[in-house]
Amino acid sequence: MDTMTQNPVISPQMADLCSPARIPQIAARNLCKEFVSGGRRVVALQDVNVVIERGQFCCIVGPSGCGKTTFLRIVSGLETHTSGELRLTHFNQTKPLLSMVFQEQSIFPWMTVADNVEYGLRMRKVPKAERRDTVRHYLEKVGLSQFAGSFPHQLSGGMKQRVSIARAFANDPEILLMDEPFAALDEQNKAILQEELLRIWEESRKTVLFITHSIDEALVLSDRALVMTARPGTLKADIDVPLQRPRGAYEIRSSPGYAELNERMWKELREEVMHARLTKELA
Amino acid sequence: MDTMTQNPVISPQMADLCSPARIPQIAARNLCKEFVSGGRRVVALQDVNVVIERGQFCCIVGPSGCGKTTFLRIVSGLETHTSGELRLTHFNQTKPLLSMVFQEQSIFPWMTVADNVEYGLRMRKVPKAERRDTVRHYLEKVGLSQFAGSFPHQLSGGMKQRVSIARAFANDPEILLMDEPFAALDEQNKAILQEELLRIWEESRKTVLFITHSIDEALVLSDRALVMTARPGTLKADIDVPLQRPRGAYEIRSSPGYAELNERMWKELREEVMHARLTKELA
Amino acid sequence: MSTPNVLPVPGPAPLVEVRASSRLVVRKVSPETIERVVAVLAPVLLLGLWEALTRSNVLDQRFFPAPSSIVDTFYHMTFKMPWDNSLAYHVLISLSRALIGFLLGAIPAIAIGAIMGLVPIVRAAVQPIVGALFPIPKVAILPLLMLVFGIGEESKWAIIAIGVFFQVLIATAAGVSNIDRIYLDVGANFKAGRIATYTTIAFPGALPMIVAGLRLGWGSSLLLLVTAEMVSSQSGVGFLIWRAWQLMTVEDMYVGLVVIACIGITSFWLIDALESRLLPWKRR
Amino acid sequence: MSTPNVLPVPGPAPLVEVRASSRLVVRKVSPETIERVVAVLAPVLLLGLWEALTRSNVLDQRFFPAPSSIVDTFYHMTFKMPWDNSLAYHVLISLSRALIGFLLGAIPAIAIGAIMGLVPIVRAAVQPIVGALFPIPKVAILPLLMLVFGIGEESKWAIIAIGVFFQVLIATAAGVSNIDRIYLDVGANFKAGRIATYTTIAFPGALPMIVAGLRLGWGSSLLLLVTAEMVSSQSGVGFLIWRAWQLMTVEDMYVGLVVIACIGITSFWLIDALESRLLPWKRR
Amino acid sequence: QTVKAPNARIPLSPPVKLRVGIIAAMFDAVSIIAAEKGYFREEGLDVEIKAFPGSGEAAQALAIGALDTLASGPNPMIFNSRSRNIDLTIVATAGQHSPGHGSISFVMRRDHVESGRYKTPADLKGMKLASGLAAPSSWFVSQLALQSGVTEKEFEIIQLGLPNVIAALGNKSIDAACINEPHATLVLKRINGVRIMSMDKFRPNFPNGYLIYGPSLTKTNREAGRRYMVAYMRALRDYRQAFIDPGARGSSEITAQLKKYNMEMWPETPMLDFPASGAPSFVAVDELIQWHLKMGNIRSVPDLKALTDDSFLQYARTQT
Ligand SMILES: Nc1ncnc2c1ncn2[C@@H]1O[C@H](COP(=O)(O)OP(=O)(O)OP(=O)(O)O)[C@@H](O)[C@H]1O
Ligand SMILES: Nc1ncnc2c1ncn2[C@@H]1O[C@H](COP(=O)(O)OP(=O)(O)OP(=O)(O)O)[C@@H](O)[C@H]1O
Ligand SMILES: [Mg+2]
Ligand SMILES: [Mg+2]
Repeated sequence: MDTMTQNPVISPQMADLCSPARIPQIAARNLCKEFVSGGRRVVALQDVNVVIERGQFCCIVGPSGCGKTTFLRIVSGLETHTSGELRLTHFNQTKPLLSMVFQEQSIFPWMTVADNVEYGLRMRKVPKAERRDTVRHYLEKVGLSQFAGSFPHQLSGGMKQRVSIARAFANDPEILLMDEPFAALDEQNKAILQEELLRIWEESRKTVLFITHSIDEALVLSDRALVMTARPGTLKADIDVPLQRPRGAYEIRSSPGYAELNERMWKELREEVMHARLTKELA
Repeated sequence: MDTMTQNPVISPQMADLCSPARIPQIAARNLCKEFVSGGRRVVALQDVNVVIERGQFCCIVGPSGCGKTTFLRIVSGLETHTSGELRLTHFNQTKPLLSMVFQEQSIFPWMTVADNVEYGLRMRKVPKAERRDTVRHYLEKVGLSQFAGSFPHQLSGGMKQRVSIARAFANDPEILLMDEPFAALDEQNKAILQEELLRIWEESRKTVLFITHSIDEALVLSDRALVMTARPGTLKADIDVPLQRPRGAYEIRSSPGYAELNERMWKELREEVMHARLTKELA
Repeated sequence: MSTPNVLPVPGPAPLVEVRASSRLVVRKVSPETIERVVAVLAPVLLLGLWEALTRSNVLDQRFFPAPSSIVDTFYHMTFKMPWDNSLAYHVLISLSRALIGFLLGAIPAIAIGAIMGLVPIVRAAVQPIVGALFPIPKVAILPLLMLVFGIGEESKWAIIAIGVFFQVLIATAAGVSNIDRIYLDVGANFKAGRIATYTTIAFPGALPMIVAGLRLGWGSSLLLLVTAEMVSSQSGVGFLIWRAWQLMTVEDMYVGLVVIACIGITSFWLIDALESRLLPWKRR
Repeated sequence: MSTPNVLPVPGPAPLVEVRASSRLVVRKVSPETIERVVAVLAPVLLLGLWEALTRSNVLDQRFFPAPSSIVDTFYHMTFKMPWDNSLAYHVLISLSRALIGFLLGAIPAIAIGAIMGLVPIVRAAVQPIVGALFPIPKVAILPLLMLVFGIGEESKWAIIAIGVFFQVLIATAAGVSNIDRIYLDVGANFKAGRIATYTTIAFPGALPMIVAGLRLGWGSSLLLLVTAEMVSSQSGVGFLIWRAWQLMTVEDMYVGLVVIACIGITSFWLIDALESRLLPWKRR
Repeated sequence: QTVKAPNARIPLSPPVKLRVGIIAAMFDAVSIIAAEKGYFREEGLDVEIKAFPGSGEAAQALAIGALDTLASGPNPMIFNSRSRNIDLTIVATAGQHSPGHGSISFVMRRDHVESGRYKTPADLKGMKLASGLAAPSSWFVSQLALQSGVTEKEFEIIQLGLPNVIAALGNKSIDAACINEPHATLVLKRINGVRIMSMDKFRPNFPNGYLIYGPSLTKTNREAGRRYMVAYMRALRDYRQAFIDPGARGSSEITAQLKKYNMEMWPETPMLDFPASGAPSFVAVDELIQWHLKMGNIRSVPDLKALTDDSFLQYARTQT
């Protein structure tokens, strides 16, 4: 982990963000990420500035390839940014700081479903009995109790994704990073898990960063939606979602303000994708 | 390939389906698939009966883990069914019979994007110049011209999926099998590729089997939507989608009949997922 | 009712493909059974070939005795000798030597190999040293081994262990560095410590390659028995082969070779079985 | 402006983590450069250790001469000898033998290994034969090799090729059978023929493992030089080592060993370079 | 000389542990007999016999002190040892090629003799023949050829390892071989070869081997060295009685004892001679050394005097 707890190079602006009044959970300033590989340079993120408060549910939307995954990987420490500043705050140190639901297939093929879900707890040396209960609970939530002893190659695509979600939930972190977690799920499973996610979030004051391509989903779930521009990705719009809670996927569409928000996000996104396409064709 | 061109064991019903008047592209009768692995038996498909005509655009929806992927894999010959009958017809033998867009990450990591897209053409020994043009065309369609020389590990999740789609399109088969191809794409890219898919379909009279979790998508694209039951999967409903063409994702929602179809599919699906959950919890 | 599969329609005749179900394909025996039979048959055929070659005098009987002609010697060596000179005794001695040497070589190799696979800088440091030491012939370091381990069992184990070590090391390092990065990312994300990363990701993820390394290592440890038992030994199959070679008692030598070959076959079977036990998660 | 990183708030003090950017971490040299330096340093350190051990008389100078003390011999053997007895000549001869033997062993091994990895029945047939033949000591099959290949260069190539063959075979088979099934499915879906499946999927997919096999194979082929050149040869590094060993001219022997080790190190570096060339698609 | 009865001697107490290396060559016979008949035990020596695959390995073991003594042929490594600060000492004979007891033979394939391909050593030109690397046998055959005007460059000496020689002659990979007993006789038997000449005809009384002590016997514990020699000489007498002296006695017992150590003899095997005095022979060794020098196998002429120590032998003569 490339983290430091003491770092002299903190800009005044950054320090400002950390004023006692409101310590943000995640603060990024001029965050840039450039990939250099095989002689090609791809600027994935360009000057991302964002402050995410503790307990916020934040959705990230943006065209394919704009750097959403990259941003999450930098936050999680799996990737280092090339310039700019990034500061995370760990409020409750009895809990792990963050867990990620990866976009790719990421459950260990050599572990059973139950062992996969248990992984984070095992790493934290949670007592065995507690682990077993937690695993059972989350397997039930994602509807895979029957498959606890199965190996990943015996599961369908959506089932694998659900294992990955259960693994992150079971770890009970302060920050949940979720990269298109429900993309491979049918509407019903998706609704069930969205509900579960909201319940967990409300109960335990988690900060959630949630990547999705569905505007509906973003509006159902989040307090705040970040729209990213096409590559090089930066924040284009930071949209407040002040819809009342609790929300349901069906009711929300008819709630006041929904149509407007939906419209606005569509607009922002459409511009971006069209722009992305255009520059590509011209290049 | 476990295919036979001569097989004496054809039931009268099956022969009937093959009457000269209408030779179906795909005909399945009492198709069953049972997985046995590690002592567990999972019945993935139970008595699937379906006849798909040439040129039909057929969507398959169903709860996660119900056997959609398994059905496509059996049709493509990658898996053998355990009982029942399955018959495919290859009408135009100058084209390949079928290509599949896999649900999993399936592009070769050791080939560049362009080489991946070219793969089917290379296997068919299409002349080099033609190959190059086709590849360029489809890369442009999926918006990856800039990344022709990149390797898959340099791409985002959605970009990889687009390579996979381009690879199947470029092969220009008679039957396109698409397993949640657009799940990882943003709305705009999805719309662009849906359009492209429809254009290709209309131009070249392809038969398309398309798995999706989005009822919207099913209604935008298909002539016919097959709703599958929870595991063991079988056909629950076979819904005609007689909406006028050409369709657009935005206009269709307001077209006559849409709301009703949407409602009906929701109902069918909801029952299934609820049923699936229930039996699981009871088991 | 007979139905033509290809029906007349305008245009090029469509080709009807009937996908066979696995139940339709008449299979009296499962593919696993066939594989098992083939696995037993193959060495038998090899033996048959050898018999045929010697019988037909393509191979000179004086130097390459036919398998059938060593049966007598085999019987004699097994049953007509006092226990401490019987074939069974020598086999046991050799097996224990091979096994101890194998373990002494393989265990550190797996540990170091995995670290090499995980940490590029370690790999950069160890790789050239492996390159330098691997091709050093055992015979050249014999004085060193004798100096360090004396001329008893320990130096024999050492000879075998060194040979095994490099094999397993290289295979393990390759296997570990070939693990999909996403799994290591997951480990990092869940704050898996060094040991945990090792035991829960690197080791199981590289296991297919490690097994291949063990296969190579075990083969080498059998191979090295002769080298090891050449030096100051009065027992073991390697000694039998060596002695027979020196005395030109060809039949005795071939008994030794056949025994080594049988051990090789059996242990490869066992490793196969072990592999499918250890890797229940592999799609086959 | 000095800002405390941890600020007073009620409850347990939150811990502020600042993620360092890769530009913030002051790196004068890239990790690749460090690795390269380490790769060169490691063998030098090994040499230093050896020098120290002999200097301090932990190792007996008479049998383990210090590296510095063989420099003379090295110089003498390189420059003071007629060409056909000079070190360079012997090295060239040996390299060509090792290379030819290596290729003769590795090429069929990759081909057969891939088929084994792809087709279970072939694997079932070949595996026990490999198990039987791999542990047969080279010395025991020497008469057979002489019969088939005479006692010229061919039998030397054969000795090396046989050793290399099994190493590469086992590694390749494991690598191929370990390829993610989805890629073979894609191949089947696009009707890739046997050869195409082989060249576009099995081979590139197993390449990391094949390279590991080649590494092992090349190491073995250097290792087997001594065995091969023991037999009827008046040239080559293996012969030099063997002769020096027999004559107990320890310095000569160590010159030979150091040469072999240097070849080993250099070729492992080259294989590393080759690997990163061949595998541009590997995430590192 | 006064001969004391051996049982009148008092064994060393506590017994001294010694390790003797053998390579199962004929020159190891005497040490083996002494061990088998318990002569060492009677001297208070606890001798352990360690088998080695060849002189190289055994000599290395002696040099690093893993062994205390062994028998070895007159090899360059002995001549080289002193200049390398390795303390080896020739203390007694380990056989010599006395007339009628040539233990190295030059053997030719019968088909070459019968077809007339080989008549005199001049016909060696262009032949491939097997011999040990830098062994006296190579010197033997080189000199033989040289006498007929054939130089080393005009034929090829190939080192195969003794057992392979038989196979190589059998499948006609090589034409001739110059090898030690008992392999030479084995070749004659197995492949029906022709013995052209044996070492005793070429250089009578040329040494076949020496008994060599390491520093543990010449420096650390000379008494043990003397005791070893006493037992060695007793065994040597037994050997001579069985194989050399007229009216062979006890040969079957000794043959059986040797067989335990993988030394097989046939009635027609020419038996190696161990001179009754036990004195090492240096006949023609200077010639051999010159050849080695020429071949680059040794770098300087060794001081044979300094290499030899006959005090052990002298002691033994007074005791037996
Ligand atoms: N390892 C890498 N090497 C080079 N370029 C990379 C690498 N990883 C990502 N990129 C590039 O960075 C850009 C952003 O990738 P990222 O995965 O963050 O996109 P994304 O927003 O998650 O897209 P998607 O919605 O398709 O998953 C892409 O253009 C991609 O090509
Ligand atoms: N190789 C296998 N071994 C055992 N069971 C399997 C295997 N492949 C699939 N299954 C089981 O078959 C059922 C159907 O799987 P399938 O992949 O067809 O589902 P799906 O409809 O595609 O689901 P999703 O929408 O989640 O992708 C699942 O319950 C799964 O557990
Ligand atoms: Mg992404
Ligand atoms: Mg699926």
